[in-house]
Amino acid sequence: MNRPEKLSIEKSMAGRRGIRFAKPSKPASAWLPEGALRKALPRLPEMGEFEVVRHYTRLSRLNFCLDTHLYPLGSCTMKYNPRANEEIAGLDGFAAAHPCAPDAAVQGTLEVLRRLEKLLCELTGLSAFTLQPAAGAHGEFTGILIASAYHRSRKDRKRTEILVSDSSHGTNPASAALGGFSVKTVASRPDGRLDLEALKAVLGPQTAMVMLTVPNTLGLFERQIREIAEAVHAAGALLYMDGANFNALMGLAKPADFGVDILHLNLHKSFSTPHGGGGPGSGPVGVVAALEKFLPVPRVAEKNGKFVLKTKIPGSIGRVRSFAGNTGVAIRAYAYLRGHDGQTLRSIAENAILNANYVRAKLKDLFPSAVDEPCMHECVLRTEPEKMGGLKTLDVAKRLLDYGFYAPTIYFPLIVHEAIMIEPTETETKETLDAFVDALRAIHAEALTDPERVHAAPHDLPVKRLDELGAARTPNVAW
Amino acid sequence: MNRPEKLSIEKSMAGRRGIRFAKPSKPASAWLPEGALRKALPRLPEMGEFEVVRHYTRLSRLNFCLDTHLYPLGSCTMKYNPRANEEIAGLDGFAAAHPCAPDAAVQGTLEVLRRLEKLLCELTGLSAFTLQPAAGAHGEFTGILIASAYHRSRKDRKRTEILVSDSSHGTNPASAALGGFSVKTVASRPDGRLDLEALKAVLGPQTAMVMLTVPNTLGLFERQIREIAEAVHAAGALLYMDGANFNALMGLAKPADFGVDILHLNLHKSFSTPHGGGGPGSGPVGVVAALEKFLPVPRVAEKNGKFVLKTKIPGSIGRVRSFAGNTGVAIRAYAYLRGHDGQTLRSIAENAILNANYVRAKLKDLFPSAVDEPCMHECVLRTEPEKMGGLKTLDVAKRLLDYGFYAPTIYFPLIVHEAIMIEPTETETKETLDAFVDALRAIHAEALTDPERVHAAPHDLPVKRLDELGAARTPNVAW
Amino acid sequence: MYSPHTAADRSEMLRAIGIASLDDLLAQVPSALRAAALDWPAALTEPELMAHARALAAKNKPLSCFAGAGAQDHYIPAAVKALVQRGEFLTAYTPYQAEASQGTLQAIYEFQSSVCALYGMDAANASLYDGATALAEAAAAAARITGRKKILLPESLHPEWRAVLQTYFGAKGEPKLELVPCPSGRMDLAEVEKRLDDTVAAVVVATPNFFGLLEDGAGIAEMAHAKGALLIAAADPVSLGVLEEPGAWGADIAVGEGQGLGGALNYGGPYLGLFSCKKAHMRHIPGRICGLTTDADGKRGFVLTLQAREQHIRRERAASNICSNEALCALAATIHLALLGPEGLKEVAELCVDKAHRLAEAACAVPGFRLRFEGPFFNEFTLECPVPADRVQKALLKEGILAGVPLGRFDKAMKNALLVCATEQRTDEELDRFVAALGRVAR
Amino acid sequence: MYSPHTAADRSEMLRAIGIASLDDLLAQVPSALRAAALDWPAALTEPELMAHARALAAKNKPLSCFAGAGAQDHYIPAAVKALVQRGEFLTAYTPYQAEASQGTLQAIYEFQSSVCALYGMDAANASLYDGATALAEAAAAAARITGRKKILLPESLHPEWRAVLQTYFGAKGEPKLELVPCPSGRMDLAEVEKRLDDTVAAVVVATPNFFGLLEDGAGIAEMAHAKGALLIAAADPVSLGVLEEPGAWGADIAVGEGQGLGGALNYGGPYLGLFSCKKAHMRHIPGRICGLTTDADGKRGFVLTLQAREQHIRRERAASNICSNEALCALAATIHLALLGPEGLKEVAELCVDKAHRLAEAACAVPGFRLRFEGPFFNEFTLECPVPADRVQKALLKEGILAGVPLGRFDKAMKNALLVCATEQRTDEELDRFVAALGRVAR
Ligand SMILES: Cc1ncc(COP(=O)(O)O)c(C=O)c1O
Ligand SMILES: Cc1ncc(COP(=O)(O)O)c(C=O)c1O
Repeated sequence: MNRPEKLSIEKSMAGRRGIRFAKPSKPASAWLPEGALRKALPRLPEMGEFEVVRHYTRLSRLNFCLDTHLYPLGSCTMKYNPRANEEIAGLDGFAAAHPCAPDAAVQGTLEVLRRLEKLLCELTGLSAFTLQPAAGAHGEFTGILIASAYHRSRKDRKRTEILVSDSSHGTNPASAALGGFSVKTVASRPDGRLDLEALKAVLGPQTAMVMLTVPNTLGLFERQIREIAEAVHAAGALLYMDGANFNALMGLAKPADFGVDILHLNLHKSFSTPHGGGGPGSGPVGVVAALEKFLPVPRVAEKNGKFVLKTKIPGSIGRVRSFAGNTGVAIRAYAYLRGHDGQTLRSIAENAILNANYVRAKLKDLFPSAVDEPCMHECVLRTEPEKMGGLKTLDVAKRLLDYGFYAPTIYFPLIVHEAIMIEPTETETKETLDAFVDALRAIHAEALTDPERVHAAPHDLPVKRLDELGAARTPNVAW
Repeated sequence: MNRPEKLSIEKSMAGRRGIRFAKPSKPASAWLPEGALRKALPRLPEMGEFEVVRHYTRLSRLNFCLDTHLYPLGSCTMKYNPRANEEIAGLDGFAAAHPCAPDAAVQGTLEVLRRLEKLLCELTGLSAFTLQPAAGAHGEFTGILIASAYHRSRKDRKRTEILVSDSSHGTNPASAALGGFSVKTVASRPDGRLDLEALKAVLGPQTAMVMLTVPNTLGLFERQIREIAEAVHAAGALLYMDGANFNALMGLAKPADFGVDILHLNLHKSFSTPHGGGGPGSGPVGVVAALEKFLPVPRVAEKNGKFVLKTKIPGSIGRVRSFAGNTGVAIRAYAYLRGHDGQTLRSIAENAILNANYVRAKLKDLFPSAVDEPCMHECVLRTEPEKMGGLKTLDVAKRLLDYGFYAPTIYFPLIVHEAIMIEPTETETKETLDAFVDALRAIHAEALTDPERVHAAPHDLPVKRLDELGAARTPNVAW
Repeated sequence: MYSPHTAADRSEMLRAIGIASLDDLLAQVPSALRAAALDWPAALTEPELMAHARALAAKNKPLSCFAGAGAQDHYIPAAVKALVQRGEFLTAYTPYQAEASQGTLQAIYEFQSSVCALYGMDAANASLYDGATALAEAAAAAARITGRKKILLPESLHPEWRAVLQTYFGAKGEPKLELVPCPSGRMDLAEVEKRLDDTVAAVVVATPNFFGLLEDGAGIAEMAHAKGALLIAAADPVSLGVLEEPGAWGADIAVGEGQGLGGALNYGGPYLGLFSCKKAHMRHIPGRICGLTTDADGKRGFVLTLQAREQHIRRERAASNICSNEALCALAATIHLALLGPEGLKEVAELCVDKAHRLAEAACAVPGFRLRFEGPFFNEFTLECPVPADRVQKALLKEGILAGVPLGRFDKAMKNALLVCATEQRTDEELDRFVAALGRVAR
Repeated sequence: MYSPHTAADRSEMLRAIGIASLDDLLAQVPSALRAAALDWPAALTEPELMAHARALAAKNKPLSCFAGAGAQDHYIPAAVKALVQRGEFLTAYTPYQAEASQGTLQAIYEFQSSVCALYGMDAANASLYDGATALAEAAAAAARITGRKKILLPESLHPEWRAVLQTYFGAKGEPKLELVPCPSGRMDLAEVEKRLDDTVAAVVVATPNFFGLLEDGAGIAEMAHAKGALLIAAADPVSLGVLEEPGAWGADIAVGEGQGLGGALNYGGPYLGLFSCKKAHMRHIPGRICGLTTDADGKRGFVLTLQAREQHIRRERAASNICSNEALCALAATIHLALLGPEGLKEVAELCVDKAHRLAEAACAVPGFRLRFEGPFFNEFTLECPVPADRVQKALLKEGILAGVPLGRFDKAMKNALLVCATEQRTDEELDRFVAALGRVAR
């Protein structure tokens, strides 16, 4: 029923029209110099409205998505996206607000932004948040600039290095580098936690910041986080927490209590904004009181019950993007949070942890855990090719698609060989998890009885296994 | 990718909750006598919100629909449903209007209804319309009651018979019977038109009304419609036009000019409201001036630029349903019509006719037309089992599904043996029609080379051919 | 406008057909019958159309809604709205090709099942136009089933529903409708008894009735059955979250207006006719029915079934003339009920009861206002005002409140009566505002 | 709230895990690090939440919008809004498993192609956060490509974009940003020439620029290329419906804010960063790129490609740190452009030009008002007012008009300057109301 589609441009027919607009009183050539004008119209598809609707409806059906399939991507928190939030963010009052409108005209939006900031403070224990960063990596970069500004403000100019864990997400080192820091990687211990002694060995006057993911990308809580924070602070550095995995801590623990100075959250993960095929997201950054003044502009403040957008704040690192941030995403997150009380917020973390451990327990005989102990909101397992007729994680992942499940994150974190990183999230039922476990077990069995079938997977999708190497060798990225 | 789903009740788990509401100050038992209360809660599914969303999203994917597939159902006008209309009908101002609100509070809706009525008058040449009937059949019934009231008003009580064509839609005789009339069927000529002589032979003082579909269900225009009207009127009867096929006449001809006294239109067909899996529809009924007073209540009138809903009109047949009608559908039709001018309205009919004739021409060697001449907006073809290894229309239809096309209407009109009734509508491209023609030709070829495959079709759908007989023999209609 | 054809497409197609111009095709309609150019306003582009529509919609006043009378302002979950807009549901048609329509068909099966569960019945159809026409179909079915020709209709039935039955059967003269007076606002068993003879096909009981009151359904059912008549119940499905289901108190056929299950008020439509019955009457059900079956591999699937009842097969001898129904509204109701589940529906129903009763108490504490009728009610009550109810409505309208439905328009004797409804949607603040406004009217 | 687990589920799962209580799992977080109960408002039910949100949204004033400055009020076709809400697009993630993500991937390929077509470029990525960060990425890429460390930024660039580049590179100190003054509102070729040496990686040209004016892109490109520098163009994609595409006048990298292509104003986000370049620079593109390939059967398909540039492979040596981008906005833009097609985009662009020019003429006919700068403009112009622009804005706000953006907030010397924008959305009536209101301010 779902077959590959032609490209829109291949369906184009000269002269077809989708939407029409009124005619201008005069053509552009009457107002503008000839030389400024385009010589030929852009090569966009010419299609009727119906064709466009049918084209993208059919295209959409070639996707797996959360609404149709379990989507257990580790480190991505593919949890249910309440439809009410879509309706709310789409309300005319919010959607039509111009970012340059004077404060008096956008009190509703400003109030949401301010309230959200306060809720995030309560959740994390931190003093202030910026909602401007557009995604997690953008938040990291913002946090790094804050660290940089902090040290600069103290005239401490030798702190040129940022330490990251070897299990960290690639955005951590990339953001550090973008911020102008050199990056040093600290190894994890066999139990998957950062090695405090190794950290201490590399901490020094050159260390600007240590970036840690909590829970880390092995799905493990950094038990020594307080000791780490102490060591970091003792060295005069700051502690950054990558809070993309905050789903595991919601209502359960406040990063400020860990000694964290700066953290980012991913509103598109823990806070239920739909991932949209890869965005938009929002990566608010929270800081302890001492760092508040460095937060980017603009910021929303409350004055006598009115909300104002402050664009000039002495000490601020400046702007990390235009305007106030991904407000539409912030509105969704606000709506999500207001649907909960403290108790139900905490149950998010609890059930996320329960689900991950359930999957882990049901699979551990065939797919051993990278670290054999209870996990937080996700579990990192390993495929053992030697016990599966040489088949690898990639094969298992592709075969899962045939079984009607999106594949977990694979080959990440990089420190785990043949990693399968499963994050079921709290919104999946036990029945779905059971079916997923059964599928993985069935594939394991199939690997021994019919390895070729697994290796050639997927079989039941619009396309067979795609040639990624070929794509990169001679890139074709536009029609 | 699209597999059958369990029933919602089979996914139910005691204690799960979708949406929650606030708690009442007191339970119902505090306000109501014990005996009035339900002893056990209804057996509805208990599901989380996410499960509900996933369940119905997955279910939806088991459907073909216009947005994904050509849906060439004859007599159904499956044409593109502009998304703007959905947005418009969903505007709070329209959607939240209570039907008992005083006129002053619902001027917007009343204005739309009144304007739509006038546009329909202009399109058909008739004097007045009621928007109350909820579908085509309901409109027919309304028209029949109007005819009945008309004759009664003239004290002409012997008119107990309604004549319908043998090619008419089943709703015509059924509606006539529901209205208390006996039904007599008039045969069509070999050229697919009503036999005027045969009609004259049965017209008489007992005839209340003649019901004719124009174009008829063979997709043919009743060329002698004026002569028919004259004969009908000469006999003291009324002429009813089933205008469900109005797509073919839009802007091209006005039924009032044919001599039609009463007609219904299907807003969910010619006027682009989506069919919704079988409704809601709307079947406005238009009449000539002399019959206006019989129209059902309520009606919208304009007085000094204000709109009023008149609920008491002497002579009216009364109400055919509660409130004003399927207002939401009327709003969509109004929006649709305002997107056109006279010229583009006419092109609807022109292109609908062009498309049907194109398909007919491209298939005529393999699937002969029921009547071998140009058609209007749809063509009725025949499968010739004797030339297709005994395979029948049903087999062709089922096999078409494998080829990625919804099947045309089949075995209708009843007077055509092995009928395939194709209505492409004006909104399909030539490319799509070509692909459809190719599929039918391929199936014809396949019937000779691999009849078993055709006979066992469909193969590529969530289920194989379903047992309809079994379903009717031991009906299971609820869990 | 929405036709994709370019001039090139058109000429290629004409060539394939073998004709020179489109006019050759249009000639099927004799020129004498062709229309001159239409007198039509200029076409609006989509942006213009949207602006025009918004301006029109803005002419409707947003109101705090205390009107019911067969159309209730219930909350529609966002998920319901989102799901029914999926093209696969929205733009499919009646599932004639079952194999390519399993989504719609299974949803209908789930709809039928949910309706049966609510009403305590065994079978239901895929929907009818609205509650009123569902009752008309029930009356017709009862006449067919019993071979009798009289229907007893209570005065406590919605006057528009009564009017619809009158329209449906008045001209034809059968079944004959006989009105049971309800001076106390409810059906009087003695009045029913008086009229119950063996020509009666069915007694109709609406509960909650038009005035909001609960009827003694069980008592009337017993009487009807004793005389070989059927009992047709009309009940608000939302009320069945707390009220005893018609199937349990003896109804043979149960109908209802399903708008409250995920449907907007929409100034009266599209709404949703619910029709259900006991097993014995299954083959008399009007309209589409979906049934469970198996495919060639023995796998479960769904089809339209018992089609021999329908107009496209049986023509003038069909059980009903209905063809298109209210499928998308039925889908919304199905999803709505799946989201609410038994507990959610109960919550809504209890909120309705609670708010309406608190409102009634508070309103009756305003001097001059009282309940017109005694007896238990669900979420509507008839408020007797010290002044004509029209005036109350008008006064409250100025404050942005739709106070209810003045009953004088249905019955002159009721000119001071206002039918007031409170659903779960009305906040306590709104209740207070309503009562305060009544106070100002009274003065 | 959205977890489906019942108590029974939970205990069964705990049993399967082999532990007695959930606390055993939570013990992973040492109790000293556990939070006390949160100080949190009561949970709102969905109906309550919706009412709360509507009340908040209603605190924003609906305005007739003449503000632009990087965020433009263009019409969003209903079909765009409907399609991006399909769960299959909305709730998928970055297409890591290509075979199960062909819908998203092909849409990205079409997006990249459309961006290339608009800008006259060979390659584009799957989107960046917004126009400003796209420009920052372009600057970084130019430095990487040329091995040079200076970027010339014109004063006519959006001040917020300039600020973003300052933030991105200021702390690090490279690439170094050097400002080209634009006293006439446009780039002065001589001023560019003066600063162009062989340490310059790229010259940035925004056209239409922040003041609405068109720059002499070709002239500057020629100068830049002569010195071995790249030309980075920043251009409103909607303007490219009529204006010459950057690729044609010599840009090597072109970026833009794509919000105007199917995105709402949303008080500033989510927006859509467009990034495209000539083929030679393809491997320096930041972020996701979709490429065409074949499957095991030789059938066409799409995958994420050139991933070796990205952070998840190359970590600190990646071309950029970007991971999540603005995919759904990119999809909206893709659908938007498919609907408009070349002719529709041209219509919109011509309407913008026409309305803005007519508005400028009419505004300048109001005594005291004049254009601050000379030169051709697209759909924005800088209106010099007889009083501080803040005051004009305030006065018009009272009449429901968002008059534009007062430029004093960016530059004190511009305190009487108002940046005014007209899109195809503004009706002639609105233009008249705007001008009439200006007249009242002047008096
Ligand atoms: C642990 C972690 N950190 C950072 C990121 C980056 O977030 P984003 O994709 O929103 O930039 C991710 C997202 O994949 C993540 O999982
Ligand atoms: C010719 C004709 N008449 C009447 C009808 C009945 O219309 P509806 O389904 O809206 O009741 C139809 C619909 O199928 C039809 O095609």
